[in-house]
Amino acid sequence: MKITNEIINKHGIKPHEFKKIISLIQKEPNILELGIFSAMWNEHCSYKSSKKYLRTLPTNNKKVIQGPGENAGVIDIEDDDALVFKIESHNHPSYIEPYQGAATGVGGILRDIFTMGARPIAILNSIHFGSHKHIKTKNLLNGVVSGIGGYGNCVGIPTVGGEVKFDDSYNENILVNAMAVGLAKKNKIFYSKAQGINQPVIYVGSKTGRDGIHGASMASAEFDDNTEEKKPTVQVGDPFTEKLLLEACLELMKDDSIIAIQDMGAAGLTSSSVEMASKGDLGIEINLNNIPCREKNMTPYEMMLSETQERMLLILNSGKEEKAKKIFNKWGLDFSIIGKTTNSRNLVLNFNDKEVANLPLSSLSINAPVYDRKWKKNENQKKVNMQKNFKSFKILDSFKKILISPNNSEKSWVWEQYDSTVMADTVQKPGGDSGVVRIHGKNKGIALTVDSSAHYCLANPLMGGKQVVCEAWRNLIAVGSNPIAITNCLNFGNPEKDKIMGQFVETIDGISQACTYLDFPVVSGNVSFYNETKNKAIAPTPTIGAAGLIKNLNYMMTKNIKEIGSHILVIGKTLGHLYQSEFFREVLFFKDGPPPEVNLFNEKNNGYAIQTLIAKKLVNSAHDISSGGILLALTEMCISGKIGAKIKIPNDNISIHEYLFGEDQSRYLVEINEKNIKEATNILKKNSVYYEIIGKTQKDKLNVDKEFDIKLSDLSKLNSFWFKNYFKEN
Amino acid sequence: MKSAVIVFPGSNCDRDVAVALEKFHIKNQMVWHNETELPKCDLIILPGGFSYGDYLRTGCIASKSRIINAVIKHEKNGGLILGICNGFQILIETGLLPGVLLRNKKLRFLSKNVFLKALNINNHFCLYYKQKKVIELPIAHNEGSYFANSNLLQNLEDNNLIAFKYCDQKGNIISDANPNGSSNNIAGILNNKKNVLGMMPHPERLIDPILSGEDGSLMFKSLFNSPT
Amino acid sequence: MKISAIVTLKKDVLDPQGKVVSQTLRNMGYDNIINVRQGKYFEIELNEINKEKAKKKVEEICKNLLTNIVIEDYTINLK
Amino acid sequence: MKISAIVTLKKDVLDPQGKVVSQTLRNMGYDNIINVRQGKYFEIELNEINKEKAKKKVEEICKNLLTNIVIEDYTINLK
Ligand SMILES: Nc1ncnc2c1ncn2[C@@H]1O[C@H](COP(=O)(O)OP(=O)(O)O)[C@@H](O)[C@H]1O
Ligand SMILES: [Mg+2]
Repeated sequence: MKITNEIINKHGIKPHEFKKIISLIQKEPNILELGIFSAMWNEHCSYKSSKKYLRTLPTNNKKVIQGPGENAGVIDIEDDDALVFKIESHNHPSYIEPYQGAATGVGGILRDIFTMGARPIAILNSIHFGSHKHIKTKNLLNGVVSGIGGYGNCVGIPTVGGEVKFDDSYNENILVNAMAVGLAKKNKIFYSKAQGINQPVIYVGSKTGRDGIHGASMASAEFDDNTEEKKPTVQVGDPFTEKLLLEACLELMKDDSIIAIQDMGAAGLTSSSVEMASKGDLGIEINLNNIPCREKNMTPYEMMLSETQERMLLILNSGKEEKAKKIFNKWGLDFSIIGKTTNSRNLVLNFNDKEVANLPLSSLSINAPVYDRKWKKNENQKKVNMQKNFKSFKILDSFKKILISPNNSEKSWVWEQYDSTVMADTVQKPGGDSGVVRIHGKNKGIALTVDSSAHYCLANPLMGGKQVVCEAWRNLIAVGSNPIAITNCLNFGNPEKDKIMGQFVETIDGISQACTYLDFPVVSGNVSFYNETKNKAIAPTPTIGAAGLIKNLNYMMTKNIKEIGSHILVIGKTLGHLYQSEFFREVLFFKDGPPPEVNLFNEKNNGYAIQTLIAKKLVNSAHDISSGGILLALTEMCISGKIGAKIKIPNDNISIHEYLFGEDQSRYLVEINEKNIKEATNILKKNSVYYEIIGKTQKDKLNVDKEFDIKLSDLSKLNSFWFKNYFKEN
Repeated sequence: MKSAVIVFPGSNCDRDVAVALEKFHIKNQMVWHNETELPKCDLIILPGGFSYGDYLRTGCIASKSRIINAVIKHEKNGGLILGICNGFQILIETGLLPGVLLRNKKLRFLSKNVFLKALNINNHFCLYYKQKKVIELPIAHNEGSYFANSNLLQNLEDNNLIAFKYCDQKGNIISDANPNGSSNNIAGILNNKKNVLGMMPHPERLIDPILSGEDGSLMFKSLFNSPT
Repeated sequence: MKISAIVTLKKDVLDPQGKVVSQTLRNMGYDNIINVRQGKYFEIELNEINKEKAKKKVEEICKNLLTNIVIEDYTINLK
Repeated sequence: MKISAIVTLKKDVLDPQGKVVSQTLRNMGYDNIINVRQGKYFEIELNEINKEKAKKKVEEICKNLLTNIVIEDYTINLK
């Protein structure tokens, strides 16, 4: 087959990139080789636009065992335990086939975890959809949620948290980010680096079919009117096989049979074999006749680029083949010795006794292109005077609008479709600030959250980047954990545009600043560019997945109000920032202006104060104040505790709207009972933490001084109305 | 009391139930579905999960496993069998319990805590529920809507073979408290001899006060203390 | 008028359910099973007496709701 | 030889999936939809050239595995 310009173009390779290929390999690539380059050099595998900036993230401290660069990050959680976690996007496939796209997204991230030798113990998801009025939204939402549930539930891993958001900017580019978390022994982590020459290369899992050929390139291409044509590249997930693969791999990992292991994710066999060999600075030789195939007459090109799910590549210590084979066969999985490691530093593929590809591995990995793309600073928005515009709105009416809006509705319609209690270690289910899972057999736990704030990032990517890290940190603090590390999924538009690239650069800067200040390293992550259709990009959406440690679960905190007659305190200063708030969006339909400022000193100081109060058992319940402001946070605490509250605005420096709906950062609401209030406030004062006592808990009703008095059950109904109504389940 | 938990490909509550059995001092062994014989035991547990991915029909393919003949024989000899969630579905497909389990009324998976009432406590599984008016346990299933024709329903009611019904927090058996559309709010049933119990809720997931309760413990305590 | 539609996975698309069913049949002793593929069946009752019109409608329905053409095909039959 | 089998819910068994499909279709503007019932479709490839024998086998398979006779019926078709 002659390699024409059209073919090169179809592989997403630019003319100058093709020239570079020829100079690197000193020959014209054949079609198989071109396909391999296309897979390895696209954005998804090469990170060619993002690499430069990802390097600037803080990725280390003394708890980090493995930072970015492996299948998942690993952190030390004491007593020989290690936590393994990562987040990944499956945006494009989910838009095309919501159920399978989302399901295989979960499957992929689970494999990233168990390849490291960890048993997955929790899943989280962050999903963004277009406006609820957009014709595709209902079907997409339904499909994505049942796909996430369908996969995770079947494998038997609890989903303990997540977020669901709606915004016009995702109308034609939904986001499906899935995070998985696993538990391993500190000294039994498995890596993907090949070692030793002449060691057997093993293929295990499902048979290879023609699924998702060029899926990775699709994930790196902007949608256009011809997307229909690209359609058959979606894969079907088989969670049952995943479960078997999980058990078989963990069984084999009990001894030292495995030298290296890597799942076949994006770009399948190509990226897994290239990455394993390159990391070990070795060569690899594969006989494609030994690949277990599902269809007849599959070509080398198809085998190398297929993205069939539920497959793994292993390098075994030679001599262990029989033992390994027994285990995989017991679980009913394919097992095939497909090649060996060599000292050639080349990828060599043989088929029907002929060499069909031979490429220097360096050309696919270290010599892959890296770009320093042009970028432009974001034009951050200024404040305009809005005072006149909102004062006439009644507080209760406004609040009701917020409560029934899709973004602020209670999300149990979503998370009840996820098994949250399998494994019997879920101590905090979805619905709180973080999900909490117990470390099996011990009295310690891990708090987990995923957060994003695209509105803030769109208005000011630097501030937004900072804010979202802080929000995740706050969610971890609020359940009584000690935040340890994060993973991040950076969802952006087309990086070839300087404006989008600017959003990316500034967001990373913000994330870096916050992570550095909070000693909250980034241990893994994923970048998803080209979330853009017909020139319209999504709002920049960095999703932060974060983990915290609760050393003693008896100190875990929840947000539900515990008793009547205790005090309610706002921790942190309320300045009344309303730009980018839910109040402005849902009530005034006003979307401009800057996001709230983040002061990292206050963030840390307030967070530490909450930790101290919790450690001294002075707090009944705690909740961070995020979108929606004090009133929404308080209502959520009351509804979940089935106990009301009576509050009074403590000062008149700002308007009541600003006080109740302002989205100033670094704040928490805490419930403290009479006998502890003195000690608690002394601690706050001593640590220079600003606080206000705004009222007391009471039976059944929420009462805001002079403004309204309403039954909790009414608020609760409003808050759970939207989803049921949308899906006609009333 | 000795037990055996059968592990099918795709079972995922096998460990959880083994942990519960151990906690309540029941000597347990795990048995792979491909075996043909059971170890000596008084109680067999078919755990929850997704045996064979729940492909085709839930529980159906597991009911064709090699070990099933031994399970049937165990029942014939009067041995105890507990099927939880997917285990209940397997018992139905095996014919050890009557009726069928259909998809949840709202056609979506449901994972949440529910309230239950124990209607028959005179059996090896439920003795300790005597102390509790309303029980709280989690459910997590897609196909838990128990369906039976009116004759069978009548028979179950008349012979006191309904072990659990869904109820509200106060113990009222009302349709609002029925999470999945089960006939007569049925959450679990016994066979005629009352040595087989199938139930959708997961007792093994709530055996510890640090979770959201420990109502599941009572089932394991009942089993531990039942005469063997 | 009653029309049936059968929705199947495209030929090259993995069918996990069919795979398990054929494996199970083999385990049950049906050793001459080569392959099983599973699909969905719909029986649609329409208020429409014109055959051609009814068929057109169902065709439209298949495209708009019952199948995702990314991974599935459909066939239609008058009953 | 390829044989197909269709498994449907018995008439008197409630079919919530079919109900949702017909409701959705009506919401989409297909107002002449009377009813939709959903079932399963199987395409079974057998190593057997005798039609009658193949049909018998599939019949057996339907009874033994593919249908739950409490609530489902099946029909078989040679391809
Ligand atoms: N897609 C989802 N999957 C699981 N849980 C979810 C999902 N969306 C929301 N939740 C849960 O609902 C609760 C509220 O979500 P959110 O308002 O985003 O919380 P926060 O503002 O504290 O980050 C959280 O406990 C969250 O885990
Ligand atoms: Mg929160």
